[in-house]
Amino acid sequence: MGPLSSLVYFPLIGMVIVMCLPKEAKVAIRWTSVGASIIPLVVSFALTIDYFFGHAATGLMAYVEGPYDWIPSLNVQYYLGADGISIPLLALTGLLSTLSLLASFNIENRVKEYFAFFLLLEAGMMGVFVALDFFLFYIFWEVMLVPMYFLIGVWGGPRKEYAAIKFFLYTLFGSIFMLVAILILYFTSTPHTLNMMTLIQSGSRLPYMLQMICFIFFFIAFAIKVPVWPFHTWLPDAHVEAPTAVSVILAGVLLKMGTYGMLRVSWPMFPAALKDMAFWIALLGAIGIIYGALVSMAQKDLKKLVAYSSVSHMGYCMLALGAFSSAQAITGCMFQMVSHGLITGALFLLVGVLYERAHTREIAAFGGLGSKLPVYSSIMFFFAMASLGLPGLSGFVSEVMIFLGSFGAVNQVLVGISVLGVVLGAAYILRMVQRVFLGDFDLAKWGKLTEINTLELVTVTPLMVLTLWIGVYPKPLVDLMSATLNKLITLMQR
Amino acid sequence: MWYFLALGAALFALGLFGVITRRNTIGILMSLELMFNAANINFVTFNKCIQGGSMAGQLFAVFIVVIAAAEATVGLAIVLLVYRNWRGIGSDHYNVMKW
Amino acid sequence: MTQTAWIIPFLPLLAFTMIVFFLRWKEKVASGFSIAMIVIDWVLSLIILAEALGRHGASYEAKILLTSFKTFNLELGILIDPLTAMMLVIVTTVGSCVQIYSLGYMKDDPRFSRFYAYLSLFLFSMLGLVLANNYFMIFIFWELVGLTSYLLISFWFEKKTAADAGKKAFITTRVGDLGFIVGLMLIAAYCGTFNYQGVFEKAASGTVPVGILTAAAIFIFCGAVGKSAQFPLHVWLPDAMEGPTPVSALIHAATMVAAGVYLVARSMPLFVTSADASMVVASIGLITAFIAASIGLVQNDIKRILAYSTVSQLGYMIMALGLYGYDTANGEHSAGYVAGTLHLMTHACFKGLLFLGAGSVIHAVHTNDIQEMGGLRAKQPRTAMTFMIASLAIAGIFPLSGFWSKDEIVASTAHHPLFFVLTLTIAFMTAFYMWRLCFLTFFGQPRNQHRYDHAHESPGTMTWPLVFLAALSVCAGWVALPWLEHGFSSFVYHGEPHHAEPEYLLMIVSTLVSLSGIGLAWLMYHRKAISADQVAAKFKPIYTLLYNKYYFDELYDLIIVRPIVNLGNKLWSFDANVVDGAVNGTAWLTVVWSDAKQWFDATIVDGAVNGAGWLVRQSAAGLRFLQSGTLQFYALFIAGLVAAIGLYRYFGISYTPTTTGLVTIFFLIGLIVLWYVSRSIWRRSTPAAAAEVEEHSVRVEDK
Amino acid sequence: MIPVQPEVGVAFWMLAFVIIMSGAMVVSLRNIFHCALCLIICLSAVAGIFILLEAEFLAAAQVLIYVGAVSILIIFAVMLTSNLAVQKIVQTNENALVAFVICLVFMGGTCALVDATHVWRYTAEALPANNTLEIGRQLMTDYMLPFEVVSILLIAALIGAIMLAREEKT
Repeated sequence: MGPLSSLVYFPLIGMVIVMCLPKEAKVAIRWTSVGASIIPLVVSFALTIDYFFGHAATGLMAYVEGPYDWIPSLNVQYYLGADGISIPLLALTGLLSTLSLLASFNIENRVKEYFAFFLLLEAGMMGVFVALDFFLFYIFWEVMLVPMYFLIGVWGGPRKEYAAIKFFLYTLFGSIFMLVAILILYFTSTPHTLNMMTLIQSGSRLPYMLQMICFIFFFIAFAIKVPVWPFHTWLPDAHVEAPTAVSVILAGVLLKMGTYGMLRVSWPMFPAALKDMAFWIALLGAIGIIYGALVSMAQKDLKKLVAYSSVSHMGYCMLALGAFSSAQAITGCMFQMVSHGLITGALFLLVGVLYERAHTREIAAFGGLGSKLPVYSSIMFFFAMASLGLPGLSGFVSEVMIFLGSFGAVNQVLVGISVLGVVLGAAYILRMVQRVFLGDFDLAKWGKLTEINTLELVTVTPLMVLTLWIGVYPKPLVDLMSATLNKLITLMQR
Repeated sequence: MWYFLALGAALFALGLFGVITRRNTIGILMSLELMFNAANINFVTFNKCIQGGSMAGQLFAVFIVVIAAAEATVGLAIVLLVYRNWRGIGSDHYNVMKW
Repeated sequence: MTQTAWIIPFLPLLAFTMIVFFLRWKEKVASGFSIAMIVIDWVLSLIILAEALGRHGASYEAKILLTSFKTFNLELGILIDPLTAMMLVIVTTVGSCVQIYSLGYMKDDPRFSRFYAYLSLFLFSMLGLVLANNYFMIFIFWELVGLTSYLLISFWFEKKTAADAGKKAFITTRVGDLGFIVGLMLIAAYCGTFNYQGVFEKAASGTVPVGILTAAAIFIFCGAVGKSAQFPLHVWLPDAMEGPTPVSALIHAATMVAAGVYLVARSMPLFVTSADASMVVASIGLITAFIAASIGLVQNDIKRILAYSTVSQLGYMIMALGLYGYDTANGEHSAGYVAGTLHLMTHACFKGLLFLGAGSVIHAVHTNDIQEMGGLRAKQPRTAMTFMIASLAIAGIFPLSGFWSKDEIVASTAHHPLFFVLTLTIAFMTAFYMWRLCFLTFFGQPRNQHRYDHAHESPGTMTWPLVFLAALSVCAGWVALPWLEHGFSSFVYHGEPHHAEPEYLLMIVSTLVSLSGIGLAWLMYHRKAISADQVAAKFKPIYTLLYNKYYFDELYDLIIVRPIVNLGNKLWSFDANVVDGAVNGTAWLTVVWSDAKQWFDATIVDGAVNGAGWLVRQSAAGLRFLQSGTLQFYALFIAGLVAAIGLYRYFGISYTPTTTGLVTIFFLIGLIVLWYVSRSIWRRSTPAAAAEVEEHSVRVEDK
Repeated sequence: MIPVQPEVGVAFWMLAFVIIMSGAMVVSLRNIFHCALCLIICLSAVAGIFILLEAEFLAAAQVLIYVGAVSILIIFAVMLTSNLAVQKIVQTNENALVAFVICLVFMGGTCALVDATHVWRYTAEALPANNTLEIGRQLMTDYMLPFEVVSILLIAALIGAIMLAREEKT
């Protein structure tokens, strides 16, 4: 079993073990799952380091497993590989999974099922980032839906069923388009193949109309996942209803799969269609940025605010993807994916911490927490600043890269308008900070609030360190990805 | 040889009749033993008369005896269990598998 | 020392880190450490200044690569030229004074250590900003400065006004930064580098279209407008006075707001390529200076007066720089650059002093309202003395520092009549409102006896920095004495060395203007020869307008803040109703559609299926009795079949259609017979079971 | 070729009579205990038939296993379910008539089948005199595997029986 397979299978093994444990053994279940997710975490970080020193200069696919024949009659293969764009996301997935599992220790209801589903989810996420065969890719893509559905639907908030169904159906709706596109590709290729690498090479030879159709189909599937405006409405519902750890995964990893899919699949595969659609994609991105920020400003629920800020932040990614010809913009997009994963993940964790103590997320219900919970407030402030793009933290690096890069590559007015998002971002974040942490403290109401505990500190500290590191010294991450991205950009500009 | 085979057939028919008709489960088991024995008679007869040199017939009979013993053991254990659970071993007591 | 100048920003950063992580609970150690760091910085800055003087204007640059793209490098680096050296000294000087001063001022604050941590973080950002060698880096520190400013303004965050002011400051400056980012994007797109030298060379080379350069310069100036509180983004600065007074002195008088001026001065090579951009800069500066000065005439909050004064003086500097750019672009000679930078330096000294003095007063009387003060000269001699020195300086009285810089500014407007007149008017207003403040605070009778009685001179930690700054306020301008051969002008001058000629006429005019302003204030507020109330009543509309700060806040609230918040709310309901409504509508349609299908299914399709099922069930109703569950019945059945087959074979019936049919019929008949037999057996053997059979049949039909 | 034919003499007819009669009693007697006794008789007689057929080892095994073990087991079972042992109910059920006909047909059919078959490949050789030895030899060589399988089966049956019949711990 190669390292990439191990990323997928260790969580699965963990899941099996968890399922075999008696359901009363909550402690054992929790630590087993954490153990099962630490292995992929370690492996993914080791791979990151190894890739950085061994392969980053070439940017080629590394750790390739296969292609082994799997279903020979359909020419389906077992084919895994990772390059500069999947490696950071694998590491992010590994990290966030472990942290989320740690953050799930307060789950008391149906512990066994919860952790089993969580590990299955992790396996699916890892799988999506390493699959190089469309069949595998699609399977992993769908595999994630099921545990997600249950995680939201069983352990969620008051409207969990609605949110879960909405999430499930919406995403499934997108996947159908993807399936159709995959089938089109399969039947138009000679010999019929589902190998992504081959199809990327041959995709540009398809007739223009077919390219366009496939591109749009893929785009719908991925855009729903990102989510791109106007496909975003499942996101706030799912986020608000999902338990904290699931929100973290949802924001931290699942959203990235949409943009990852675009970068990995549809962008390099259909250059002709991409060229014609670039403006519209950037436009959707710009709308997302402004729209998400404005709507965030109107939110009364902390989690919903963070959720809509995700819409805004993923809008930056889309803007950058619209400016595909600029290496800087695409690098910024990758940065934004990673940093949004870290920052928003942390914000959800922190909101969860507060919710657990106060049992409400109403912004208006709080005030002046800064004096009662100095450590918590400082950490929250840190991530709030990261979220609004403060220099020295990762959000700034990605935003600047995206703006600088896309300015020369798409409509400049569009980029200029998008920059407004920076101010609006500051506005809604500061508004939130002010209402929750500054001002008068209601001693009678919140006198019993307790400070963030050690476990929770442990979960957010790695995110703080990484956010700061990427913000202060982004060069390693750029070096890790740049060769791969340059190859992809060459493909996109065919 | 014919007579021996006929004896086996008769004994088998008796056993079959018993299996079909006995109300008592132990009785059914006993009838089964009869059928086994009928088969054994046939085997041994063939062993004597047909294509000699091999002891296959008798060996099969040995195995059948062993299997019959095993079957009787398990069967009787089941009977006891049934008896304990239903307080009776009439074979039409446990028609739970109908329809 | 110049080679290791990068260490300067890191000393305050070290202080910040140490305080946050280790010294949080040791207030004395924390403040001591922080002060030690900034004083070391101050010494280093002086050394660097000396070295820069020794190099006669040559600059030093060092950089490391941060990250690189195909076309583009992002780098970190330091650039030390005279401007930088001067700024370093200003920042560290005022920084040291403020930190020492805060020992007394913040003495009993529960978050004392945190205050020093923030101050250190601010100084780190500010020094980084000053030392930066490229636009990207300056932008980074620019934002960090904004953050720390936010933190410090909201330092007393329990106060809603303070929290609001912090937010307002951050967001307003961010609006300016928006332009800055666009400017950066233009620079990146057209110059391909962020390095100052690179950009300036590119701009000077003429390969970049002038329109683009104009746009880039104006957009960068937007950043300065935000940070330096220029019109129309000046509204945050007066509100920022909600922060602790040392913060006001450090950030909102001497350093951070000067960053905008610094940025314009730093980018001067860009502005000189575009007369239009420079004119915009100059006009904005003039408008700001005028508006702020006129508002300052009627305010009653001591810190707000100083804040408007700051805005006004910053407008002066910006205007001078803009005029320099304009004149130079038109090939004319101008003193604006020297004027702007010199005023930056002198203003930092006396405005820092004014704020600290105001802080000392506030510390004593616990109010900001000058109408409640009066006669404090007796209680606070040292404070009053230094405050008046600063007031004289800002009014531009010979030979204090303000005189020299203001004189240069007036000189730089010489070619522009409108600017000249308004500048003098502003100088008059400045002198008036500053001395109005002085007279109301320190002279006359106490207007609030209770507060007066409790007033006292501030402790030494607070007054000694005042004295130090007062000395600077007197002397700082002398570096630019026009009779010096190699004075300030030739040191800082952008481009070739320059020697300013003394212009005695201008000096006399500007001094007279200032003196008349002071005189008017004396008449109105000391001698009471002219009643201030009567004047106010006479010019009621103007007074109201000025008193309400031209209604800028209300205007912005009306045309920007509220529409945006409303738009947010509207979009949210749009999101929930229309976008999400579309999604849910689709789901609803699907449900309706599936309901229709369900009806069709249930009545027609399922009807057919059920019909078939009904037939089968009816025919099977009897046959199911064959499944009696009794083992023996099965055995019988099997045996019977075997026997039947045996008979069948025995009689050797051959397969013909007829026989097959016959046999089938026999088979069926046999089955039916069996059925009746078994059924009757059932009935007979177990009456209960028979009842059950009936019941079961009924149940099946019910379904 | 003179095919080997077992001797059908008085012994055979006596044994056959005993077998048929006792077999009939096994399936028809009302007292299950008596049935068990008849079964012993029947099985002993079958052992006699084996001797006639020169299968001495098998006869011995028949006596030991069937008569000695299985029958005793059955009697034990009868005793353990003892309330039935003394009952005098009709031991056959409603199928009896049909079953009788069918069994007759079955027997007749089988006999007819045997009679009508002319393809037996008769042997001319007599069984070896010491055929018990031969059984032993073949059991340990050619039939090793079935032998082992059967042993395992026996053990399994043994354990299974114990498991099944064990008293539930309450």
